Amino acid sequence: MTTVALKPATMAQALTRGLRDAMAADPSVHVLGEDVGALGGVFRVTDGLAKEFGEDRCTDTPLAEAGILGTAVGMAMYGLRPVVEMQFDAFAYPAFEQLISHVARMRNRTRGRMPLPITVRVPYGGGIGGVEHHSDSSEAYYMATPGLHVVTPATVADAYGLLRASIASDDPVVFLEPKRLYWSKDAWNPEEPTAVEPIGRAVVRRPGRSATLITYGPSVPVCLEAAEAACAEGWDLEVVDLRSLVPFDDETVAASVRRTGRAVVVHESGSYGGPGGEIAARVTERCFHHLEAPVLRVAGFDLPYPPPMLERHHLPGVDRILDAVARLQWEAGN
Amino acid sequence: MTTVALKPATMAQALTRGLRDAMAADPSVHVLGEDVGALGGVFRVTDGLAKEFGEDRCTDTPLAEAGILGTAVGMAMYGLRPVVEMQFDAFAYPAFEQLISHVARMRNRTRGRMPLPITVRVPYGGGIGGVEHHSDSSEAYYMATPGLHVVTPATVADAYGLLRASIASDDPVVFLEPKRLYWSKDAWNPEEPTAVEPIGRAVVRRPGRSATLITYGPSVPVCLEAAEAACAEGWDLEVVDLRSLVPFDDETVAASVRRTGRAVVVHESGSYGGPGGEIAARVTERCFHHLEAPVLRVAGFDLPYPPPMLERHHLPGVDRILDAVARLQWEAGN
Amino acid sequence: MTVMEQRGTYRPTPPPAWQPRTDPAPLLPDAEPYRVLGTDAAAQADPELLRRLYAQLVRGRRYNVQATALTKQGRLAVYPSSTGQEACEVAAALVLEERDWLFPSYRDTLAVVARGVDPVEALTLLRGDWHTGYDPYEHRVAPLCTPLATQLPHAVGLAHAARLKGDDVVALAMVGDGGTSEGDFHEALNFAAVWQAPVVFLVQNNGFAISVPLAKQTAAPSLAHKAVGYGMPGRLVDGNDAAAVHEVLADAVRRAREGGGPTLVEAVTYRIDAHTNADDATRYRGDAEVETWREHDPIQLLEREMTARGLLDEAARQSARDAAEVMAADLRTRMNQDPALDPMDLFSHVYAEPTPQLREQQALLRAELEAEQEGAHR
Amino acid sequence: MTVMEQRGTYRPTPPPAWQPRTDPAPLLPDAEPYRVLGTDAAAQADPELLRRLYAQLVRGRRYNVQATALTKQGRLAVYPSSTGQEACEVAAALVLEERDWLFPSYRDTLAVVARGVDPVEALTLLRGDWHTGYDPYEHRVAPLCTPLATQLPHAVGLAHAARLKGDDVVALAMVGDGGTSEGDFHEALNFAAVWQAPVVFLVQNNGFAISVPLAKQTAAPSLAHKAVGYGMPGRLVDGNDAAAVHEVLADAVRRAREGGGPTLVEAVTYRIDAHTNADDATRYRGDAEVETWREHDPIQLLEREMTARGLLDEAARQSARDAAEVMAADLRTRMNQDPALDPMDLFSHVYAEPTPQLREQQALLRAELEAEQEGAHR
Ligand SMILES: Cc1ncc(C[n+]2csc(CCOP(=O)(O)OP(=O)(O)O)c2C)c(N)n1
Ligand SMILES: Cc1ncc(C[n+]2csc(CCOP(=O)(O)OP(=O)(O)O)c2C)c(N)n1
Ligand SMILES: [Mg+2]
Ligand SMILES: [Mg+2]
Repeated sequence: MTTVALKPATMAQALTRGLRDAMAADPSVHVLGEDVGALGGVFRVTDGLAKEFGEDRCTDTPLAEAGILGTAVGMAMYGLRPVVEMQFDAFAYPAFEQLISHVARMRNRTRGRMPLPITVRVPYGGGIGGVEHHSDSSEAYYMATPGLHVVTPATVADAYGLLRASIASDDPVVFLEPKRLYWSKDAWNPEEPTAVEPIGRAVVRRPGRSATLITYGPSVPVCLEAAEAACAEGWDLEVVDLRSLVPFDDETVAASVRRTGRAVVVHESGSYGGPGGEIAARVTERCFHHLEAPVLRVAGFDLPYPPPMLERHHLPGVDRILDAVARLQWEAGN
Repeated sequence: MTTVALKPATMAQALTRGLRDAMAADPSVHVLGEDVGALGGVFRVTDGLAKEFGEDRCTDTPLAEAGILGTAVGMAMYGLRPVVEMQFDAFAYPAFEQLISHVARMRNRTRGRMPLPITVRVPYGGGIGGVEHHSDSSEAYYMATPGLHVVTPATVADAYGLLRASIASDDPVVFLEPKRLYWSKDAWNPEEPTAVEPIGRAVVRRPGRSATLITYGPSVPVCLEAAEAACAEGWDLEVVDLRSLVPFDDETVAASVRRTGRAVVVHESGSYGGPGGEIAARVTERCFHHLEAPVLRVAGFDLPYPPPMLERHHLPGVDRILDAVARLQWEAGN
Repeated sequence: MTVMEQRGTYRPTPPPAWQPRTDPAPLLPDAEPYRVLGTDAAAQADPELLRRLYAQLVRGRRYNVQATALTKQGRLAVYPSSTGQEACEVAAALVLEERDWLFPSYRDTLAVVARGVDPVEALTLLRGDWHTGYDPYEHRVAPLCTPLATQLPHAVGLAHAARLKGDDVVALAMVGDGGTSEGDFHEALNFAAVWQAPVVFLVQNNGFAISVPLAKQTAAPSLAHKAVGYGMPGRLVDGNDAAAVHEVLADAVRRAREGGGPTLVEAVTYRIDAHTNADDATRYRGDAEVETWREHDPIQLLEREMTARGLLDEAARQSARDAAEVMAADLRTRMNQDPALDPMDLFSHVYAEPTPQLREQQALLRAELEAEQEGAHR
Repeated sequence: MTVMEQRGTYRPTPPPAWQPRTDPAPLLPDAEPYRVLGTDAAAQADPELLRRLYAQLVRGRRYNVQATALTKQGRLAVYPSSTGQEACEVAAALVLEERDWLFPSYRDTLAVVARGVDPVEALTLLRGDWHTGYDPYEHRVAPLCTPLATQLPHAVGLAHAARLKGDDVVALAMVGDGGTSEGDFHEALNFAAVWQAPVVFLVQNNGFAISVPLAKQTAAPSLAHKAVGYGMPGRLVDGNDAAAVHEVLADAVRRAREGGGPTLVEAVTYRIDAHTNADDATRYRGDAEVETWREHDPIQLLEREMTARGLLDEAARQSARDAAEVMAADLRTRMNQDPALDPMDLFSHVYAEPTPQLREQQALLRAELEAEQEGAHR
């Protein structure tokens, strides 16, 4: 294999490469889902896998999400490492009973004797002009289910690294793929992919001193953009990309907020009962005396995801983030 | 009908009475679920309804939760007011797709033309020595689903009043019944039941000045007990029973916390991604400058619900609540 | 299979509960899809019905073509075409009485329109200004349903409710071959049969679920063979033969209306276009297969029959085409106008009354929009 | 049904895709449940097998009685008895090879024990000290499964994985009549048939799902009639006839092992006891029905046959009873000991490594327990 230089790759390409490398490295890795074979998935993430590894390794299943995840459980029981694709966020709901009652619990139910190394890939979130049921941010459900790891990449390199780590994990991982970042590009060397990221470490994407934006997945680029725009207001914003929602990297997040004294949690998911409440609460528990203002949340509204023509009003954008930053009681402190 | 004096009734009895009165008052109210007919439900809450109103009004369905809720959607479309029983918390999971994608959204999807007045009764929570899958606290899932109301009674009177209000609501309501309170008793006059409670109002169950315990459902009696025990420590605890998780009564809760300056959220549900995060975050947003300490959470651990012999270690009890109260930084303030 | 025999004093008893409740034989489908056009049965077909079917088929095809064109012009977010399947779409709509209900899947815009829903309102979902564009109660058409097979229990519940209320209403629910694999399909059919609900299930077996061919979807002799497992009749019909589909559905609707319970109809058809305009069908199927099916085109099948019977001349064809063009032109014109949208509507229909939480969010958006309008914002 | 005819130049074509893949006839069950005991077929039954079945039936009945007694003594949280269904339980266990896998439902403790799992470990779930008490890999027995029908896709996936790995392994999955109504039943059978997975589905139709009788569960001629809808054979057997159940399952296991794919077996039986010790069956069924079924008792059926064939005398009966008593006494003794429990185990098996969050919670509980032990706590 010849070494090639860094070149732009999309997140979708990095994911494909991650699947391919995992399958090549370990014959027990099997991909299954709707349209993952000849079509290569509706987002083309499984492109070429059926051809390279055969239909037994990359299998078009019947159209039944509980069946897909349920059979994956059985496959994992027998020592395989299934990587399941749910075609869209909302179409993972039929598989919730299998996910909650079995996938998340089998290790626990059997005192550790029957771990289930299953990766459930879920394209999620909006901003792609999808009609109803195609843009849900369902991470709150997964976070509230003990026994699952929940990770979501925001960069091309993380897409590869976190996916490899997820597949390598002996625990089930819900791997949330931000749909609107599938076509985002980054300089990346597909011949020498990034080292596998350990699951559970947040990363500071942009250092700053005024306040911390805590975010993940599709909202990371939005926060970075907001941070750039904030310079004009004299705010130097730090942006923390959580990458893993379970486990949660309290250390990195709390360290940042202790430094800045102010924080806004940003995500697309609905606000009420969404991830932001958990994050704000735990940050406050840990950083109470460092906080100049309550931790605020900028999130999707508490509604069913809107139709395409209205989604821009729903999604947290740069302005809404900066409005929240402005409410961080600047008069009160540093 | 002769008027009888107040006498002790169980929560289960009040619920039965609520269903009966609702069915008698409105012929469009239909009860359906597994074993709700001749058996009267595994908790006997539907006892006598099939006999009184016929099997068409109180129907034993085939054993399929998505089917039960899905057909209830159709019945509601045609003008009926279905009251669905999910036999246990964990057995509602197969119905999640119907709940999330249709029940919660039909009004929104149709611009208000097709409301779905469905009540989904879910016995929930632990403390009854149930084997696995019989003790889940699944309220976080419902709270994160816009379009649903989520209510849960803690007293016999509220069981009746909130159930009647739920059935009368033109919106879908997830009605969470705390299993371990089914047999709790209260002086109650079944011949003149409590006025129907509006959905969305919390209530102060015990006034106090030192700190607020924010709680709901099965944890309300535990918090009241903790508040009594706290007197010995010199703490005068206020106990707020939320009663409704959606909508949330910010006013009552924030007023209490502003008064006391300290708060602990108490629930059985797992902590991470559970209701407590949302509650702590929104209380903090509203009461930041009144708070002497961060809002703390006492909750179930982040594990699959434990086996019966270990559940007492998992459930928030009086001691664990008082330990949290002790951590409210008393040295720092009043 | 086993011969009974007395042995000493021991007389074997059959298991007491064993009573097969229904004779399975009449529930099984025929060996081949039922056809009318080009067969003796065609002579029985009502000319007036054939004319109505024809007009709607031509209009339906034109609708599919126009809607697909609108995706290219950016006027629709996406369109799942039913070209090749118009016979099923049209028959499903025409077979129902006004008081009946139609439960379409996401592919069935055509059936929705054929039932009388305004063509623009039927496309609201796919244009993206709202989810359901029409009032479901106006023409008794449930919202176009995207989560596969989830509309089937709705149809059962509605039909059951109507029967409980003493109303003479039938529900017809449409689903694809792929959708039959979902648990909701199973649960809906089972509830329908147990409750003897007046509902008709129409499976359009168009050979594919996106890229997945039928052979990867089921190993059953036919999808109609699933019916016996619920205790309802299964019928197999040539889905491109509008007269046959109409007849089989009409039988099923009549049966349901008379209290005979549900029927499962499998219509064998083919999706001529890609899954949607966004799909690339060449990745999973060859042109040759498509071509074979073009030879079995629903419009041509009906045209040939009607021509042979002297029910169709060039003038009649032309007038059907003209009517379709009028519809298409109107659709084009109206779809080329931007819909009037009020972002504040986002909050109007989550609950009967917005919660206090939603009111706060509404206020936030209102402030943002006002600031935006004042141009004062940042 | 339709006669083809040429009309002018128009020659109707059948829909191109139409090829029924399998002949439905062999997939349909017989009209009556298959029986062996008391019929000619009994003469073919292997005496050794009958003896093994008998010993296990007697032991199984005793186990049900003992476990039910333990609930009264507060040693078990709950016990769903399989009294009356022992023939199914035992046959399911005995028909498998060591390398095969059993997927029991929550009612199938007996099958689990008959397969070799320690009787106390099999009861851990119902005693309440942990969920699954045994190591699933030791005897290749999946955890007793409470969420109904959810174990069925597991069995399919495991069997499929074994086949992909080239292992000669069959999975047998057990489910109740009520469980067949769940979507997971449907999806599992469909996947199994499409993948031709080596799996056998055993439905114990015991007449009830808690209080709900079969007639409210399904309108099908039999549950075995569901098989044809997936393209697999459906077999109907007298579930109280241990020899018949064993034979039908053995056929299905052989078929699966030879690459013939899955089979659905419906065993017609009856739940003699209440749903569990906590249930009151008088609310929904009469004694008369139960009595009819007592006449068709699986142990008696086998005893009569074996006695008639001279395979069982009073000594043999007594020795079976004695062995069962030894098992019961051992079970009593061991179940009367309190299990050793460490609350800190709560945190050990949520993930391979506890998350930082769990570590914090673990520390909290440890501190509480220490304080409790020191008696110093409040
Ligand atoms: C529950 C669910 N899973 C997945 C999808 C994504 N999806 C949309 S259409 C489709 C294929 C449907 O095939 P079929 O039922 O045969 O209908 P057709 O498209 O052929 O009309 C899939 C997988 C969905 N809409 N709903
Ligand atoms: C998904 C799910 N829904 C409901 C229940 C509650 N439940 C436990 S057993 C039972 C009846 C089961 O009937 P059947 O499948 O016939 O098995 P049997 O009890 O007769 O062995 C029910 C409803 C459950 N365990 N799982
Ligand atoms: Mg299709
Ligand atoms: Mg049963």
